[in-house]
Amino acid sequence: MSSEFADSGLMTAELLTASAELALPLVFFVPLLTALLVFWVGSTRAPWLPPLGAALTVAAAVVLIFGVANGGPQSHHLGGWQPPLGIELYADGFAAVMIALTAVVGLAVTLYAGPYLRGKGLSLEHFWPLWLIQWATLNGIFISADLFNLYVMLELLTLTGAPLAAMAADRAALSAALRYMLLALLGSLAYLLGVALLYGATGSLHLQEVGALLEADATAAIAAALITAGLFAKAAIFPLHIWLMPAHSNAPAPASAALSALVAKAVVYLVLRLWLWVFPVLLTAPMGWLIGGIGAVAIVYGAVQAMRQPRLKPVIAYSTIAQFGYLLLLLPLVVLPAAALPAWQGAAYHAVVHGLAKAAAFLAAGNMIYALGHDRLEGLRGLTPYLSVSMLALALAFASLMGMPPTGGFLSKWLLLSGAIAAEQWLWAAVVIVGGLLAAVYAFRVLAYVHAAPPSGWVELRAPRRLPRIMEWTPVVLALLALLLGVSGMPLLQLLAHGAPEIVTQWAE
Amino acid sequence: MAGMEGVGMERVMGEWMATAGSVQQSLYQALPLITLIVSALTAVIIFGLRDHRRRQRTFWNLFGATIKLALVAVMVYAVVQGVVLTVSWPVLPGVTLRLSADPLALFFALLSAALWLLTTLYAIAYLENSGQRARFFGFFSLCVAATAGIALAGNLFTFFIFYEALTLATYPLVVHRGHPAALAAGRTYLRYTLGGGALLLCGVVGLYAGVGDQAFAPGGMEAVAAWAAESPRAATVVLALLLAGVAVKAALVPLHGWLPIAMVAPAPVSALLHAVAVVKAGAYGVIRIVQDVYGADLALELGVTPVLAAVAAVTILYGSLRALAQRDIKRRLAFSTVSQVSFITLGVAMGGAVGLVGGIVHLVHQGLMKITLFFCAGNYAEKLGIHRIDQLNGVGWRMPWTSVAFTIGALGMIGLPPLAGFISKWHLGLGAYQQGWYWIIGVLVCSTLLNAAYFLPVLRRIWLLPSPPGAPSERLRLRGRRLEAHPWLLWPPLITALAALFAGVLAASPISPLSWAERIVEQEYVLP
Amino acid sequence: MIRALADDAVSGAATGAATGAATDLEIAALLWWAFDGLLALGLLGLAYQVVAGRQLFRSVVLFIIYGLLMAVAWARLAAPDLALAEAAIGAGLTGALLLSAYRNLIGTDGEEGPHAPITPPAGAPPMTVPRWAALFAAALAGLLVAGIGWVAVGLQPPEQTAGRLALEQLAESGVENPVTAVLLNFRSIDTIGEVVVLFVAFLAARVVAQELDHAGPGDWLRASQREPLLVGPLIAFIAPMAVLVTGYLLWAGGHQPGGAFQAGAVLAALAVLLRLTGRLRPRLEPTLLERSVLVGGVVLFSAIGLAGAGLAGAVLEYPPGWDYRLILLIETVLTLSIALPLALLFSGSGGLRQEVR
Amino acid sequence: MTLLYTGLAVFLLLNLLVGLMRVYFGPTAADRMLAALLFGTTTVAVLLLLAEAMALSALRDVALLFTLLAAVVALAFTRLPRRFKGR
Amino acid sequence: METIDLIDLVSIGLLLLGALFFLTGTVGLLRFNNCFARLHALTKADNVGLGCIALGLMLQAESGWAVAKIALIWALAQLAATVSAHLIARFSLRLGGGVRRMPP
Repeated sequence: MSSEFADSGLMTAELLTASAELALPLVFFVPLLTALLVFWVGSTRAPWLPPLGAALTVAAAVVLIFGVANGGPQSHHLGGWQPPLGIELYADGFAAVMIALTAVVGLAVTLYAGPYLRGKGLSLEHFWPLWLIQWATLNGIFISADLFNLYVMLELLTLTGAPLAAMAADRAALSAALRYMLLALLGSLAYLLGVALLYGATGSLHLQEVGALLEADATAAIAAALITAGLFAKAAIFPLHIWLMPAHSNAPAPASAALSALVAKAVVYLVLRLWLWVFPVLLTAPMGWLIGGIGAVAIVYGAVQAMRQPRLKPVIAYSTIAQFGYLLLLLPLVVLPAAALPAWQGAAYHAVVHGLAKAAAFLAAGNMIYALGHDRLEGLRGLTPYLSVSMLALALAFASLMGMPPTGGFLSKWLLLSGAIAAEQWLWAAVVIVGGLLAAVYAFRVLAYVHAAPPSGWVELRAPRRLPRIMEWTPVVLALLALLLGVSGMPLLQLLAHGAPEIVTQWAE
Repeated sequence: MAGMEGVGMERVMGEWMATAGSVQQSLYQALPLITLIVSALTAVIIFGLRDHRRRQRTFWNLFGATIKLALVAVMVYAVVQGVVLTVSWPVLPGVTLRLSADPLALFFALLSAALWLLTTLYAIAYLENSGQRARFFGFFSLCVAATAGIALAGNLFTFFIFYEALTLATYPLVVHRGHPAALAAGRTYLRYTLGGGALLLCGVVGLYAGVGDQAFAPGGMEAVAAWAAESPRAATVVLALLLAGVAVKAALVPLHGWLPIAMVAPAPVSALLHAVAVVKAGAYGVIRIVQDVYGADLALELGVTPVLAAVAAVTILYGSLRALAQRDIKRRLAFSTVSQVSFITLGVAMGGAVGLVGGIVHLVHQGLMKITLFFCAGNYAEKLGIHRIDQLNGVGWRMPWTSVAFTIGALGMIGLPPLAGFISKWHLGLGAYQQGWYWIIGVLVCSTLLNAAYFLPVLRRIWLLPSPPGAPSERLRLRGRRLEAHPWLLWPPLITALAALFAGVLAASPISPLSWAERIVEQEYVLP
Repeated sequence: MIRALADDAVSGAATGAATGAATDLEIAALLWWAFDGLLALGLLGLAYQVVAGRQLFRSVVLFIIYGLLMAVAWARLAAPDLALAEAAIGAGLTGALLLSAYRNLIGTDGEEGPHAPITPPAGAPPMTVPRWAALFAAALAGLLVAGIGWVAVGLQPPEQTAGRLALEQLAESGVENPVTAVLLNFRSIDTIGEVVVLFVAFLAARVVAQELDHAGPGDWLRASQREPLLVGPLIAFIAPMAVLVTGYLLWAGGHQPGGAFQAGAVLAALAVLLRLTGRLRPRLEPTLLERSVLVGGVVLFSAIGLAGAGLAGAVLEYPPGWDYRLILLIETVLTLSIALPLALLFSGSGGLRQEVR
Repeated sequence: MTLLYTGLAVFLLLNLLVGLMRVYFGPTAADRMLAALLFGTTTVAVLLLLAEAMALSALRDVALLFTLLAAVVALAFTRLPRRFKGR
Repeated sequence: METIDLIDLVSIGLLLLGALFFLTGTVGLLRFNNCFARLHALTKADNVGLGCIALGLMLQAESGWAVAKIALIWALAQLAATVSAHLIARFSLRLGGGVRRMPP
């Protein structure tokens, strides 16, 4: 009987692997169609529909991830047309890891958003379709292997992100969202221009083909510059970060969580994917240093700004700017034989852990806003008994952001650092270390307010509002997952190893 | 089908039995991990309890502490049988998390488990009426879990993980009171420990880049020796980084600044910080790095241990001198810790079996004595509101049991035979003689004189000077009321004081810390 | 000079083959060069004035004209599909939208006429950029443009391009217009994405309009008391024409330039016309029918696409022999799904209803 | 004939560009709109000529769309508020 | 085009005439001194201009279908121009402007 179990288990595994190819388009279409259905039915009439759609999306994502884990990279030629003509959907380990992150954070946001928005008196009618389409778009970005299709997805990402950021119903949120949209559209245009050049040079839009055909000439350089700059604007990488703080900190908490943990992250993912798969011919040491230098400045700048914010959500938003800097450190390191593999693993790991921790932090901040009606740090004094669970989540999330063991953030820091030290890149090692310490400064500044006693003569004017249970525990679960990733990184890294870029694997022996 | 199912069932049962056996076996093997999980789980349960659930919290606290002590006892039994329980699993490619219950680990783990139980008793009574107790006891448990992790760490990576986790878990305890002084102390604490953590991280990563994932090996890792032969400069730098990293928590001059400031924390926290957790983690780290990673010979060859010994000597004298100048009881005790903990470092740094025995045994001795002193200081503050030394006049007659415990602790610190402190210093001196580092004997003599100079006046005030007229206690005594602290506050210091006494008096008995330390050194560092 | 050239050309044409073929070609090339140069100069100048002009209304008008010239430019680039889209969007939607936005701007700010200079709203920080920053940005942009131009001129066309493949495999796509083949067969997921973009834009406008309460009771587009004399007959003629043209473009898309996007834009322009003349009125919430139309195109397209996984072997693949019919069906529904959000975006409303007159 | 079409297209385009001065100098909003309408017609003519000259009959559809939708802008323009009467 | 027949000649004449009307319209637009005068010059001129050009092209068109389309375009343009001119004139009149110059 046990062998029968084993057989059926084996069959299930085979079935899952076989269906993975079909799951590839489904991770895009399921949330999209759910979004349209929710709009059609009306969210008040079917409040169960969005969670159901989220669950189905997660199921498709699980099938896909399982398929990648067992059968290697998955690919689906849409319409049956071969790549240069048609569009290929392609999921390797990197994509699968990001899809897994999106599934987890997406589920959390879906569960959290209902009570939060209802409690704040905001309408869910437009939130659900926008959010579910955004989820579809995120998955689309992770699996699309076509440069122009990626442009369409980027547009969708911006257009869903801006209204989500504007949903807080005040003028600040609106103007922030508008600023976000304008800059992001400008970024899209630059990206499109670069893609046009690439098409002109290679006659193809397929990622791998373009990467194979591209030569290190002026066309490729200008295209890479345009695309990178455009994506940097969309991802709020340092000099083009100005939109992020107001947009992310004025949005409703679940939207902030999605924007910081997933949306901007997806764009950085694209930067890395393009540089590692399409532009490796251009990735010389000085180029890596340039981009890595931008990342290093972002790490310091974001942290310094985060130290000076009087409110909680801006702290977390600036932390995002700093944390993205780590992802860029991959590019100077990946060209070095000794550092390529750990840096690659570290950057991908960081993307995942940061997503979990950042979502947890924003949702915890949302709990604070929900309970207290504001997110001023001063106002946290003496109020933590009411928010102890949320503040625990916040503390755990911050621990992960600053790379303290035993959280997942530490492992990503370890990987990056060991890569830098193995390749004797002392500057990048110093950046990682200093970045962690700076993160500790702003994190513990917040935690000090959490622990501070109430000011003398403090009288409770209004009892904080009671949090719904699901809102209270969602950030904790996310933060604990970030913690769990600190116990062992092996499953994630094994998944990541499927279809690693050649620039990384070429040094393997 | 039915028949086949029957056969299948039998097979399943058989397999299940086998599995159960192997599960039992692997559970036994996993004891180090389970020990950690017990402490962490206790913390989680306590976090989940609301603040006013006092009885439940007390139950879980004591339950967790007792279970842990029992588990450690089982592991001690195992190690006496000659079995070293080890758990390990890969965390990253080429990096494992490894918990190993070797004799030295259990020596420290047993100390922390036993003192945790006592400190918990003490803390429950001490913090009876303060706020945020759920948070306090939660982090208290986490803190001890991290200490146990440090003790049981089987390689440098694991050690680092728990070393940093300890920082995280201790911060909320330091700032527990939440007033500006506490927050400032918390900032200072973080500045030092996070900085030290960064140095240590650099060192650990450097070592992993050099030699890869290696378990602690008594007498030093072979791979490290090979690496050091190949690139001595890198090996020296890494060793210096590692030692500088742990030196922060071990409060070696000039990295000791956080320790006196952290005194704003509640007394049980101070007791924990000074006797079991943070400071000891640093000292324990010095032992592990010098003995189990590099090996004393290699460290000496690289020229690092003489420097370390010098720093430790300076710290011993400096701490004592500073202690002399303090008016506040807890601050004087804090500087005394700075001085005393460096004996461990000194013992390790000088190399040689006897000195090492002195260092290792001082890990326990200092813990017992210092925790006694802090418990007593807490009792004075709690019962009589005494914080400064000049308020101590005649206290001995008002709180006799507390004062007896304090006296034993203080005399032990001075190194009066036959108390625990004497045993440590004797071995240290002997070790120095053996190694030919005679200047250390001078340092020991100086330090003893200084110890006497800052502890004896306190004892004189407690027992010999008359209490100030009109002290509240006088009136209470006239009415025939008890003056002593609450039993839960009184028994822990008494027990630890007795333990310190017996550790010295019965040093020759086979279950004394000294014998154990000797056994560790013989088995692990001398014979192989 | 150009007049002279034109006269030359005319006389050359008039005298037939008197001048040699080579001269003819040379003159033609010169003429095209002149046309393209004028067009480019005009576009550049217009663009500059639109952005840098100090009068808002003038910028609006110039932008409308810019749309006209863009259509001509697309025509010159032999991209009639884009020219069609530009015509429908530029003439029907953008102009009306800008004028309405202009109306709203001066409506909220009060006492400003059509010559009002562009001023930031009260309380906003002044939007001035330091001169050096502006110069730096300009120099950078100029460098970029020069670089792109240099690179683009020197670009060697690759031997095989996706575009060439699309032409080669046109026969297998079910339609004869390569653009439609790309949009609805080769790269149909892009099309789904773009239609979703429209839908999302509608949602975004709803979020913003709802929060600012712009679509409230103060409906400025209410039909005036006395409608100008000729508007009625104009609508009566144009409305059926527009529907006819929509159908024509839709049908034409299969074999010549046209298709769902252009048809949808024309339909939307018609709705804008009706909205401007008060024949359609805004409604706060979309009806079930409107919701169905809004999502219908994508749902149908996706459903057929997903069914393709079972019926044809891959998602978004059409069952053999059914491709033309399915493409036409999808395009028809898409036309509605494209037109409605555009019309609703213009109205800034959740729905539309017919005005009973 | 093609040369004639092209030449006429150039001529009409030139007309249009020169006429832009009226848009630039105004002075009233109505003047600007008038010019824009004229340009609409000119563009239609240009497109018709291009359709012949480039042998792209689809450009006639573009011209058709322009004429069909020419009234939309004019209508939107006259829906401007009456408030600036007298200014 | 080996030989030039009558149709071509007529067509050329019509096209040139149309161009002339366009020129007139532009000159009128630029030179006349108030809004109504400009309107007057322009609407007539450009419609006749477009008419001439359309007619000229119709003569050259390859099919009846094309002829019909051009005719339709012309008709639509007539209608739109009429209504637009009317609307703008009305607007301008109501504004009281046109004759009196508005400050720029």
